[in-house]
Amino acid sequence: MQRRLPLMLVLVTGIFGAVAFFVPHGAVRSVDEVFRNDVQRILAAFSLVLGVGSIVQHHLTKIQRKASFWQYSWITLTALVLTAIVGVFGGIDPNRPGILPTHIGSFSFHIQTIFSNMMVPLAATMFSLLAFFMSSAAYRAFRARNVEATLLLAAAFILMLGAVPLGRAIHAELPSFAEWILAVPNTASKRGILFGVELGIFATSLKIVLGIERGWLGGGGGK
Amino acid sequence: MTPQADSARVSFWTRLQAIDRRWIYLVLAAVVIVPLLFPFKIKPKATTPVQKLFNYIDTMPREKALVISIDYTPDTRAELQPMVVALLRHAFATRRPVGVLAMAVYGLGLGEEALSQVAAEFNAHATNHEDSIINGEDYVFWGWTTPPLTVMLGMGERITNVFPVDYYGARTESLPIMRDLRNYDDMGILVTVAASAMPRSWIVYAQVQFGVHLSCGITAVSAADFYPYVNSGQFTGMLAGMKGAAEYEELVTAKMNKEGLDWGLRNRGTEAMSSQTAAHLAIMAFIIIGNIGFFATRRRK
Amino acid sequence: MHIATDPWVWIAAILTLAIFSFLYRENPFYRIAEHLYVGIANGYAITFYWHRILVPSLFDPVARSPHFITKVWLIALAIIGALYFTRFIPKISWLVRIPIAILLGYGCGASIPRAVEAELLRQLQATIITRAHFAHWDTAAWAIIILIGVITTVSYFFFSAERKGALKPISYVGIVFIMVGFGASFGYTVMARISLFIGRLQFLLGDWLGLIR
Amino acid sequence: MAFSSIVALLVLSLAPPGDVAASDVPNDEGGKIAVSWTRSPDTTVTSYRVLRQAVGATEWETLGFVGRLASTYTDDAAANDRQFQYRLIAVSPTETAESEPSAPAVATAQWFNTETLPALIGSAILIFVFLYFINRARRDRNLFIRRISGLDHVEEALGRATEMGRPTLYVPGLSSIADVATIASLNILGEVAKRTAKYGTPLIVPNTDPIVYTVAREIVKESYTSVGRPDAFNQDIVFFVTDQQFAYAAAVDGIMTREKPATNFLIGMFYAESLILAETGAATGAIQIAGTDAVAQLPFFITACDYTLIGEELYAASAYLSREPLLLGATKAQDYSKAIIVGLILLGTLLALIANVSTSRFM
Repeated sequence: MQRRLPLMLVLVTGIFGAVAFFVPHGAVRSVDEVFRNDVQRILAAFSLVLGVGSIVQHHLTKIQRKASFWQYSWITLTALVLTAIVGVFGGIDPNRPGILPTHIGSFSFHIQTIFSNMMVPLAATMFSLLAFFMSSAAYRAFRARNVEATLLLAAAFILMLGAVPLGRAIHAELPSFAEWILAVPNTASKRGILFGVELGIFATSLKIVLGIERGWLGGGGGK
Repeated sequence: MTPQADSARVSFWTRLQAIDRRWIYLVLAAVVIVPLLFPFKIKPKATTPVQKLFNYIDTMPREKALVISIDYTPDTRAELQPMVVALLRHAFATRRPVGVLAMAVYGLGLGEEALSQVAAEFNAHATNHEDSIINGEDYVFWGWTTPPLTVMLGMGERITNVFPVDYYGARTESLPIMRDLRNYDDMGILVTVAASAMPRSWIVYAQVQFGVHLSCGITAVSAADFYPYVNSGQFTGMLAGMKGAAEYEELVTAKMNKEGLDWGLRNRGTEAMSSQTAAHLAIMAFIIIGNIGFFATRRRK
Repeated sequence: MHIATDPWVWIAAILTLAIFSFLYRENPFYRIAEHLYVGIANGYAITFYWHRILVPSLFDPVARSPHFITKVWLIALAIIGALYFTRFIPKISWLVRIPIAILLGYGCGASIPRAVEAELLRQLQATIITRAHFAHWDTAAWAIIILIGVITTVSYFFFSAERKGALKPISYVGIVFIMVGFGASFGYTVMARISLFIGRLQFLLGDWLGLIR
Repeated sequence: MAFSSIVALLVLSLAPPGDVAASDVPNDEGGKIAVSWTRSPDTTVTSYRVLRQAVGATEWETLGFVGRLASTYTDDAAANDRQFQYRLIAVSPTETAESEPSAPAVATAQWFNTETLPALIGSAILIFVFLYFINRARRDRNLFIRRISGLDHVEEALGRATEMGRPTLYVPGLSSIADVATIASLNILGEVAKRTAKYGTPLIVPNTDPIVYTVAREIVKESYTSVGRPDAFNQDIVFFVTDQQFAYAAAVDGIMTREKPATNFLIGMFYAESLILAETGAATGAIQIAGTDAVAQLPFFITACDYTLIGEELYAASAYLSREPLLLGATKAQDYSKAIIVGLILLGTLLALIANVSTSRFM
């Protein structure tokens, strides 16, 4: 039962999802619309429980077991609870305030302010570290060590030169040659890879619907 | 080459290669900061995909809406936000209805930032109700919902079913703009601005079944992977990375100046081009020096 | 040089520097900022799942809908949705598979025919050379190069035959195309990473320290 | 111009639009009827008025107006399964001209959208190919897959570590057990562990995912016993480090610089931290073999490592080693599907060039 019901559900909804593409008839189309706008949306809304739940569980166990850096888990939990309270009770639209006032005097802590001044800098800076890792890897690791790497670096140089005015200075045609590399050989190789990737996605989706691939059951923790 | 000179040369290169990576970080930081403080003007020349998108939007029938889907998160804001701002300016300058939605929940705050910034820019110069930009009449911010499948297939039938309430909480049926913006048929083009594979889903779910015209603004990291879709015509042009944003800004600023809307607005993408150029040269220099060192020492081993 | 006065800009600047401090070495400031980020991101998500899905698509319709059948239908769906909570209750945690199965099944099923059309048929069709390509020399030449590139790239990833005979040169041409493609991605990736760093400096030097316009 | 035709022009006023036809709009859920006509030859016409009459009703109702250049109109408010007739009135500044009514038409809903036929055929073929090969793989484990050249490089790199008597580092990627790349990496780890057991070279396997960690430990223990060296296996070969991305990268960097492994394997799903790992490995002079399907990281691995398994090569290597029916069947099925695609491209080009068939369905 623990396995047969989910696998049967996956099969039924899978076949319905595919059939809905082929049949324009009102009967199927209206069921599909209700399924998408009600069933999918409400279940997806609750799926957040999985994401937030596993993060809270992870940090709680870390605190319980005093694992390394457990003190920092308190920061994640309090930040999560405070932001949720400010957001849920403070409301989203400034001129439709919720129960909780979102400013003390001129200092506002509205959800949009928290987003723009805390989440944006944290997320954007985390990602901009890559520029540094890139530059040191460029210096110490990117070598034309074999034919493939040499070809790759040559094409990369043409692209990078084409993107800067120096490229035009070296040769008037360099920027358009860089554009050509992107538009023709790159399109060909990426399209070839795309066929492989798409067949991989097709295989995975098919195996899940037909119950051949059962790894996702593991997510449920059951047998 | 005497043995001592040979070994001296090798030890110089090995020492040069083994320097602490934090020195390289400092060099990169300097190379980017200096041009920011003393920028040298760079006029990015529009590449074909950028020009193609600009021409398409410019010649779209007036009543067809430009729809922007914010599919990125703050991680890649620096590259993609200038694109959204330029697209909004282009649409408002040519009096086109605009619809904005977000497929990533963290895209909401970014959509709100871009819309309020550009609306304020236009309203600062507006003289009467006619040229000012009003939420609900000239643009609508539908906000976000999930899963993506519900949005992409639902917007082909009726947008108000997918977004009963807009970002600000108003009921979408009550908004005047929604009267002639019912589904994909009322859209001139939908531009998905994204850092990940969301544009692929727009093609697979929205375009295949409803034939909506699509284009995409994408981070330079994934730009090369989307060229097959530009080549096959599934995307009408494309904006790639901050360079694409700067090029589109250039075209929009030129268009606005021609229409007498020369307000000297800041173009974040273009401002970054001088630092971008300097940093490119630095990275190329790092690779070249690294490889010289590599080949110099390799012959020795 | 007029430094920002808004306390929030200072908070943003301090958080930015805390993350950059990782470049020197992993340290407590970095760890605080990283854990703060995970907490805020999830709190923000809870807000919008609540205000923009649960309220308008579940609580409002159940409270206001005139038809009793709609109320029963939505409450039934909410109960299935609530099964996600069982993930954290060991004895009955298998129940979470039911909502997962419904979402996963429909998603996979819906993607199969559509992706075949969009990714295989359309791309395949775009590779076919027609007489229209021979309108002028360059469209013809590029179409031929793309056709060769696609076929050799696909052949490189062909594993059912030894790389002997015709497959050897074809695979070699394929790897050349693949490497030029990765070179293009590499060049643009360098561009992307730098732009993100420039964006942060535009904030620090501009909005915070007011050094640039 | 004969006198009579001039008179005809004067007297007969406006020429009405001709051959009005109406038909159901196909591939929809009904409710729509397409009306078409040939425009009136007179240039003074400014617009056309479209009228509709339900068969059996008496009066005509006006649906709408279209410009003088229009020759089609879609009535999207026609109730299903009821007969309607349509008529056009050409309007010019001075007079109007009525056309003949069209034959009755009925709006119906279709059960199959003919435009999706190619997708149906394509999906059916691919489903058949995949099911066929997965079944064959279940019955015959040694379906032919060529030996990936990458595996020979794995062999050489391990030999080097043994010669120099230095450890081998194996990083199974940063993703969960559900990720295809992680499963492929664990299959290759099994093979690597057999050789390190036989040659007695120390093996280091740091992990970021608790489930992957437990699976990896079982695989390595099983490889050591299968080669007859259960004694050489100990608990600290495979260990859990942290689940934080950059903290893990920093920890592995520490291992690379302290233990100085002669060979590094970076196989699985990687994100932005791949740069740090590949760089430190290159700086310590180790031979590095990478393998991932993370397209964004492949360019870096190719330039920073000695050999890289690119995307599907990783899956094929894992199928080749594990002979597991699902992996084997999927690899074979994808091969034959690719052959079909290449065949269709060549056939399509041939047809398009010879029979001048244009494929402008979407171009």
